[in-house]
Amino acid sequence: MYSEKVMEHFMNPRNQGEIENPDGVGEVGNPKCGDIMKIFLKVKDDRIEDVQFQTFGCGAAVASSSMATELIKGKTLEEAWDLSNKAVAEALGGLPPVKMHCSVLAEEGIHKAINDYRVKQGLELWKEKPGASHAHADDACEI
Amino acid sequence: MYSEKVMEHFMNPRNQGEIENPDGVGEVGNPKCGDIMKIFLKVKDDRIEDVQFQTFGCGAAVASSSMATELIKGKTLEEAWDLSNKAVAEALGGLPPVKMHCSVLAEEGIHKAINDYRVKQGLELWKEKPGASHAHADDACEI
Amino acid sequence: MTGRRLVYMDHAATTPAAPEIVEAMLPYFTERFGNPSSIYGIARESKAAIDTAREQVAHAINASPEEIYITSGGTESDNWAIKGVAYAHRKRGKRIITSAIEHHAVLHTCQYLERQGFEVTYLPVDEFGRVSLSALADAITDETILVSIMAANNEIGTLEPIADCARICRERGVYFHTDAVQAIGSVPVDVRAQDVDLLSLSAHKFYGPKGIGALYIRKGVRLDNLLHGGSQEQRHRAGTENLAGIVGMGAAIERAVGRQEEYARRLTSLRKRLLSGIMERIEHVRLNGHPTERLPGNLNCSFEFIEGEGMLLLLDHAGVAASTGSACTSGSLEPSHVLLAIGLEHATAHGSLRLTLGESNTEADVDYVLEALPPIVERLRTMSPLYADYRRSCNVQ
Amino acid sequence: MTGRRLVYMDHAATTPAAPEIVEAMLPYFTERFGNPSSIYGIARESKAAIDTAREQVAHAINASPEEIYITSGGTESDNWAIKGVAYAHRKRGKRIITSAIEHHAVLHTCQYLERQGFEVTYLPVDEFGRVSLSALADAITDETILVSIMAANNEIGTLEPIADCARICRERGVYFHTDAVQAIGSVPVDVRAQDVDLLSLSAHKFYGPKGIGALYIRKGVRLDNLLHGGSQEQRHRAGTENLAGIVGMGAAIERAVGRQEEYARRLTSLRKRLLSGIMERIEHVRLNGHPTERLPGNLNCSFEFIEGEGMLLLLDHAGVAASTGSACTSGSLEPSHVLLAIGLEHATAHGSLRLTLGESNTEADVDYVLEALPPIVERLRTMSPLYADYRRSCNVQ
Ligand SMILES: Cc1ncc(COP(=O)(O)O)c(C=O)c1O
Ligand SMILES: Cc1ncc(COP(=O)(O)O)c(C=O)c1O
Repeated sequence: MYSEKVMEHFMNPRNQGEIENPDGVGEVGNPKCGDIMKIFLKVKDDRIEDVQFQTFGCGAAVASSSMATELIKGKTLEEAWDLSNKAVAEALGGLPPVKMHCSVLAEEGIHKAINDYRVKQGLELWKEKPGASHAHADDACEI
Repeated sequence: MYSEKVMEHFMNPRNQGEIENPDGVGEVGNPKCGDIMKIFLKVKDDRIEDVQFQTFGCGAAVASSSMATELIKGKTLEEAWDLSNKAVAEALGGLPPVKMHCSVLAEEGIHKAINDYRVKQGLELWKEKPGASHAHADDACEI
Repeated sequence: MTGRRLVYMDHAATTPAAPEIVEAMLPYFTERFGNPSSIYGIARESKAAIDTAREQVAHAINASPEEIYITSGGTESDNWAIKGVAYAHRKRGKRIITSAIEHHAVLHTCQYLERQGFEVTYLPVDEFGRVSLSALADAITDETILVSIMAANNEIGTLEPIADCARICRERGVYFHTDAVQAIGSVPVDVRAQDVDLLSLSAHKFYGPKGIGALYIRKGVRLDNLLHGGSQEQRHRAGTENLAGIVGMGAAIERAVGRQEEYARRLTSLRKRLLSGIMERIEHVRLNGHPTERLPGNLNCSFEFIEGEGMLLLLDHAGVAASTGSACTSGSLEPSHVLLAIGLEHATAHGSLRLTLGESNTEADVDYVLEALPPIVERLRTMSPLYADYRRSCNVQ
Repeated sequence: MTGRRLVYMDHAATTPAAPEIVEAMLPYFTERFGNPSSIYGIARESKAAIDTAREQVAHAINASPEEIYITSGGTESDNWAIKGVAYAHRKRGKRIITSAIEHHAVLHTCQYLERQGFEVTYLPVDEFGRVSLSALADAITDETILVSIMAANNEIGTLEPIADCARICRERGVYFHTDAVQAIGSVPVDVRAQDVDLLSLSAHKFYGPKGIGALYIRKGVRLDNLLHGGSQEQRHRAGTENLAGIVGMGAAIERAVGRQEEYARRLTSLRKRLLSGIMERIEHVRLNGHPTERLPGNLNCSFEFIEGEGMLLLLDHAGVAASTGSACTSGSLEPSHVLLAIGLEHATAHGSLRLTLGESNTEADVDYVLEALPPIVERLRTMSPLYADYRRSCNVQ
């Protein structure tokens, strides 16, 4: 079902935890659909100095959080914003079709955390690219 | 499928053959339904001195012919007329439901042969009892 | 899994075929392989073997052999019973009643029939998963042609009052079908005493092979055939018989029903040990299903703040095979309809774990799970934003 | 039969499972028994085993694995293909075309659909059992939604021109289904080259287990599900998978297709020996089916003046397992619809004998049958009033 890489990240998640006084936080997903992801950012000089996550969700959700945080750690906010869900899934050696939404959730969580940071900094919000995928449209658990 | 008795009569049919110059002959059944039975009688003093059969048909048809002829041999014509298909089937240790018509055919063949004898003797025909079963009503192969 | 301990606690999903059952089946693949519809020696032997199996199944549920029709499993039996009655009686009425917690083999069949113009009532269940008899009685109308209520639920183990349901249906002149797939071998089943008209069973749930089952059809019940073709199964279910499977099912049901009481006693005791062990060791756990009126081997709990699939993966890593009502492999993201029907919140439903005990399980297995599970739950809770929120809310107070 | 010679010549009815196939199946009953829908180790192994089997089936008929749907056998595949297309497309049209010589799994399904308001055309066949392409083309109307023509007839062995039928259907935008149950392993089958939309197969006809089969559904073909329930088989055929059976079918089809050419060559030569031996030794025999365009192992002859069941019983006594188109065990008294469709008189049809060769058969078997059969025919003819009539008519002349 899952690739070795997914299992490895699920069994040994990187960056799992909470940041006290984070510079930005993003929480996405909902309990109805069985997955919630929370991303904590520590930002310095426009760069992600630290990132941590908390996830309620399936193996793919945990692995996606782990991989996504790993991929943005140390990157600039611009670079982090550009991380696509496909890149996360690819880095995990692929996800089963029914689990692709987990990688979308990770992308969304990062975006939300970055914009949270920007709001706190009094900066304008960055906009999602048109056509970006959404994990759960309108609270419905479609895939 | 078949009782031992049926198989025994099929493998070693009694009275199978033809009587030259018979006193009565009865042929029943039709090729459409896959069974034809022909009964030959030699009658002396109102008694069945000899009886032979020819049968085109399944194992049950052959066994029924064999058993039926065995049961009427040496009997009076009245006694032979009274042989019911059920008696034939019972004597064979039972027949599968779909094969019961074979015993009916045997009964009918005997009746036809007896009446053929009676016609030849210038006697009136005996009538089937009301409600007697028929192997193949009107050429249709219903069971 | 090689070399590692394997504790299989997913007997509701499927059971292994017992070695003696496989032994009984073996000759029918290669030597005694004759097509029972033929008339030569090895065909007659096949016919006799099927007759024996049919008697074994009939005897196990107190039916007559002519009332047993062999199918390819529980799903086909459920489909046949429901569609068969629906199509045969649609002139009389187009209403069907079932429960909200049936197996998908019943529910999806009913939903298909809805698309064909039938009307289906899905009776709600109480917090323990039991249908209400008065709700059933109220739901029956003159157009109702069939009621289908399962004997035992596959997820939460709750036993339904099928004898009472059957009585109500009998009084109202409505056919009653029960999906007894989970019940056979675990609880007594008696089609005469319980007075059911149609009953589904599936061999792989009682240590027989997969892909073989039966539908009991009470003499006189009229329904359309589902599979048309040859004249097998008294002309009611076509297809060359799955000879080895049938022999296996016959042997397995005789074996299962023969040891049912002992099986139930043993599993009940293991289940209680498992439940109290979990309750002692882990906080924020909810038992799903009825506390006593349940399948002896079924334990279903919800662990708050975490999601089921993660539990399964970590349990698998520890060598424990279990199942969840969370939407992991099902291709949907909605949790189990059964857990929602008994009133669980979505998040709680997602955190359910089903452990179903069977022949292979021992007290040592139970104790092993009781050791393995708490750190798994702990670990997932540590990871969970819901648990962090909960902890924060406690600290605040 | 104990201790006696057994010459099995009823391979069209069913074949024994090959020992190595049973060997391959065995672990999946007891050890590797996991339900493939679950996510733990032994379940993943089951899933992988099914994937492999699906690839084996796909490869054997040149399909993609996602186009293979596993069923409980040829009957279910036929029912699904025909009812599935009928129900899904009835808004577009209610006409179906098939041939007069299909297996009952197709014919009785069509007859059932007729009772549901569909109109079915049963194409006649010529004296060899072949459908006419122009008759097919003429029969298609705008309301035709499906054509079903078998690849090879189970009674008389005639091969149908399915690639040509498929081409006509493709041109007219009508789905084409073929029942290839008898063809697999005996003649080449290629769903791409032959361009069929749906194809039925059944494992027990090619040395696999009974009770398992498949339906090939070309990508894009739309049909209703037949069995509703769980999300197995890409959500198109519910029911816990018959794991061992599936593994057996996969291994068996790979094996069968791998040796198909050699098998066909060997059986063709045996069949010719059998046919010419019969023709030399017995008078008043008619070959049924096509002289060359037929299944390699199928021989079907009518012996004038006698009835088939008697032949079977005496052959059985001699240790030969064979079959007839006479109405012996079928519960009807009408002889085979196939034999009537090729124009046989009823009596001649009743006198048919089908000998179908297979892996176990040798020249010695053929010679044994050639020795056993003439006295049996002679004996039954001596008993037959039809033969007596015939003899008399000859003497008279
Ligand atoms: C209650 C219930 N009904 C029906 C089924 C379907 O049976 P099968 O998988 O044998 O088709 C199952 C199990 O899968 C079940 O638990
Ligand atoms: C041509 C043909 N179609 C369909 C079937 C039905 O297959 P099964 O008996 O596996 O259901 C058979 C054999 O019985 C057959 O020969």
